[in-house]
Amino acid sequence: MEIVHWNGILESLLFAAGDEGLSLKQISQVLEIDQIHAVEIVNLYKENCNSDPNRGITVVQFGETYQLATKKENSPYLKKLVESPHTATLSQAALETLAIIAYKQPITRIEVEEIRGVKTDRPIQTLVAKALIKEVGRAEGTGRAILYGTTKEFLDYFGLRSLKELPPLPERVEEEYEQEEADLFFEKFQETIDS
Amino acid sequence: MEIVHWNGILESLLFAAGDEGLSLKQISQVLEIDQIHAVEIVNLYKENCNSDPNRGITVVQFGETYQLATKKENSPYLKKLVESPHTATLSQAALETLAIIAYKQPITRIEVEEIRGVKTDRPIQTLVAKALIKEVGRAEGTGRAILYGTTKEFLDYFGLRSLKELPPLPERVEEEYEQEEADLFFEKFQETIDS
Amino acid sequence: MQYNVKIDAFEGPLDLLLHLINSLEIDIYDIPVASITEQYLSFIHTMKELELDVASEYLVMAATLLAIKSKMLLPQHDENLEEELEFEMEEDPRNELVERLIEYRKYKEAATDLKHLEEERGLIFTKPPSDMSDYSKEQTADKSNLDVSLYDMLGALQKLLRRRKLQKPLSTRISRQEIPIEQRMQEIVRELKKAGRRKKFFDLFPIHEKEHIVVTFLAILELMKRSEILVEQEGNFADIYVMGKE
Repeated sequence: MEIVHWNGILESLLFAAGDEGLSLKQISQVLEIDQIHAVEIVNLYKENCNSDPNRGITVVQFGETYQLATKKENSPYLKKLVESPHTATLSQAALETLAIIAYKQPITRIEVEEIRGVKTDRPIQTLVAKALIKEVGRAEGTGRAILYGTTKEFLDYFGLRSLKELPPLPERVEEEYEQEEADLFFEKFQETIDS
Repeated sequence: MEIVHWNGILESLLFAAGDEGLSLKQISQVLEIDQIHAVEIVNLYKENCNSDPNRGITVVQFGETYQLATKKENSPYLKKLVESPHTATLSQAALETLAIIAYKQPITRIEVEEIRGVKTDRPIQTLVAKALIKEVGRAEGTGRAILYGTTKEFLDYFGLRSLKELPPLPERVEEEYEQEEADLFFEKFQETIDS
Repeated sequence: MQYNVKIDAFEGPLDLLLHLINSLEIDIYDIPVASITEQYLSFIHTMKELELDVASEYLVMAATLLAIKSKMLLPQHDENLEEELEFEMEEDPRNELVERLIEYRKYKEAATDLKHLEEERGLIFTKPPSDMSDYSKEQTADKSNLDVSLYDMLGALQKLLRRRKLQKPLSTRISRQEIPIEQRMQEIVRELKKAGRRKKFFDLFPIHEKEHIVVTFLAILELMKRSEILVEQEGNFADIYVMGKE
């Protein structure tokens, strides 16, 4: 019975970890079992996924980490999804990228990727193609990476007169956040004085 | 046999779409079936997931899109693994403002302020920045004040399929209140007896 | 009565009134205006004594309460036999306030419901969309069918901000949480040596994490106290420089 239970938990964990995947060590730590046992559970889960045509995902292993991925045989459908007319509107990846560039311009692709935590070549290509962003300069230093910024079309498209009309970011309006920081500061400060 | 097949494909599609989710229309387009059939497949897949303790994920519907998500009961394990962002919760002021807008939309800021009895610029700014509310039009008459309503993100944020799923407003407050008072009375009474 | 509650514990005068009504176990439909006004005023007074900036809304409500209170006193001058009739005919001066309180309370409760939904939703985890760029061909430069609004963009940003980070392995996480000030002080001294003893103040904060910023700042204060560093600023608003001692 217990193995059944673990299988489900393993699936939750791998799912939430997404493309980052999980190491055997992480799995064994969270499940509080030894690594040998963890390997068994992962393998059992993998077998279940592979043998069941009802399942569209399975476990793949890259180096030290395990992660979930769609089964290869379903890739024609994924292709269809990507090409379906609906996706002519901007994908979430593109929207996220656009938001980051709008608020943090000028910014390099690498910096956008640091914020998003994933590769961003494709969304940037899309946004340039749709004329929502453009190259606005080059970063200093080696490499001289391209700096991106928004275009006039971007303003037109979203009905903004200037970038100043962008709604403020949550951090800017959230007073509590600052309060929290102040509290933390005083707490630490008190500790220092007391010690 | 075909249903089994579709189940797996649906899983692949939902997995790849992630928190962007898929609409019924997209699912039916990619699978080349009508929407009624698509609903059946989604529901079957959901049932399979929910009834199988071997599974750690299931389908949820936020707004008009379906997406995969981990099962609630596994949250203790997930919390060991992934960190929730500290910006997570809304302040009381923001929640009150949002409640008024959710139930009375479209509504102007002034009308919200009349109900709350306090200035509400900041909570509204916060909610717009968090994409939980948006401008849905302008009030007639002089000033043409902005009318606010809730967004798709609002449904996702609170895990709702539609606005109809909002808990009913406590209309018959009197009865409830009296009940509460009666409870309180008995509580006090009990305390007196017990002591 | 002693109140040890702060003004920011309340969402405004209506919230404060509801609090008083609840804690005094008063029937909301039959508010003893005189005593509630007294309570309310003494509360406002306490806040003033604490030199808290009492929002004007609270003062407006105080005036409203006083007005209702004086209206309530008026019918008492009437003849006894007419009293009952008077009461039926004249509207209770408290009505408008009671209606506002009940309306507000409705949404205050709805806010609590939303809070629960928010918590429930926090129990389930989703994943970001997979990278499907391998499946798609070049995007066409077509703007005509672009159908997104500013709010879609903000929504996407919110999802990004909400996206949960995978935690470092549990064992190293614990050690990561506490940065000893002593250690940060040594690091700063070393950094200053490396930089030729002079560095911009803001450059001493390489990691933009609350914890790290606070500890760094405290470390700088401590180093100043021990005269191990000097801090200099040429004029108002000019850059602050931190220098190490020889």
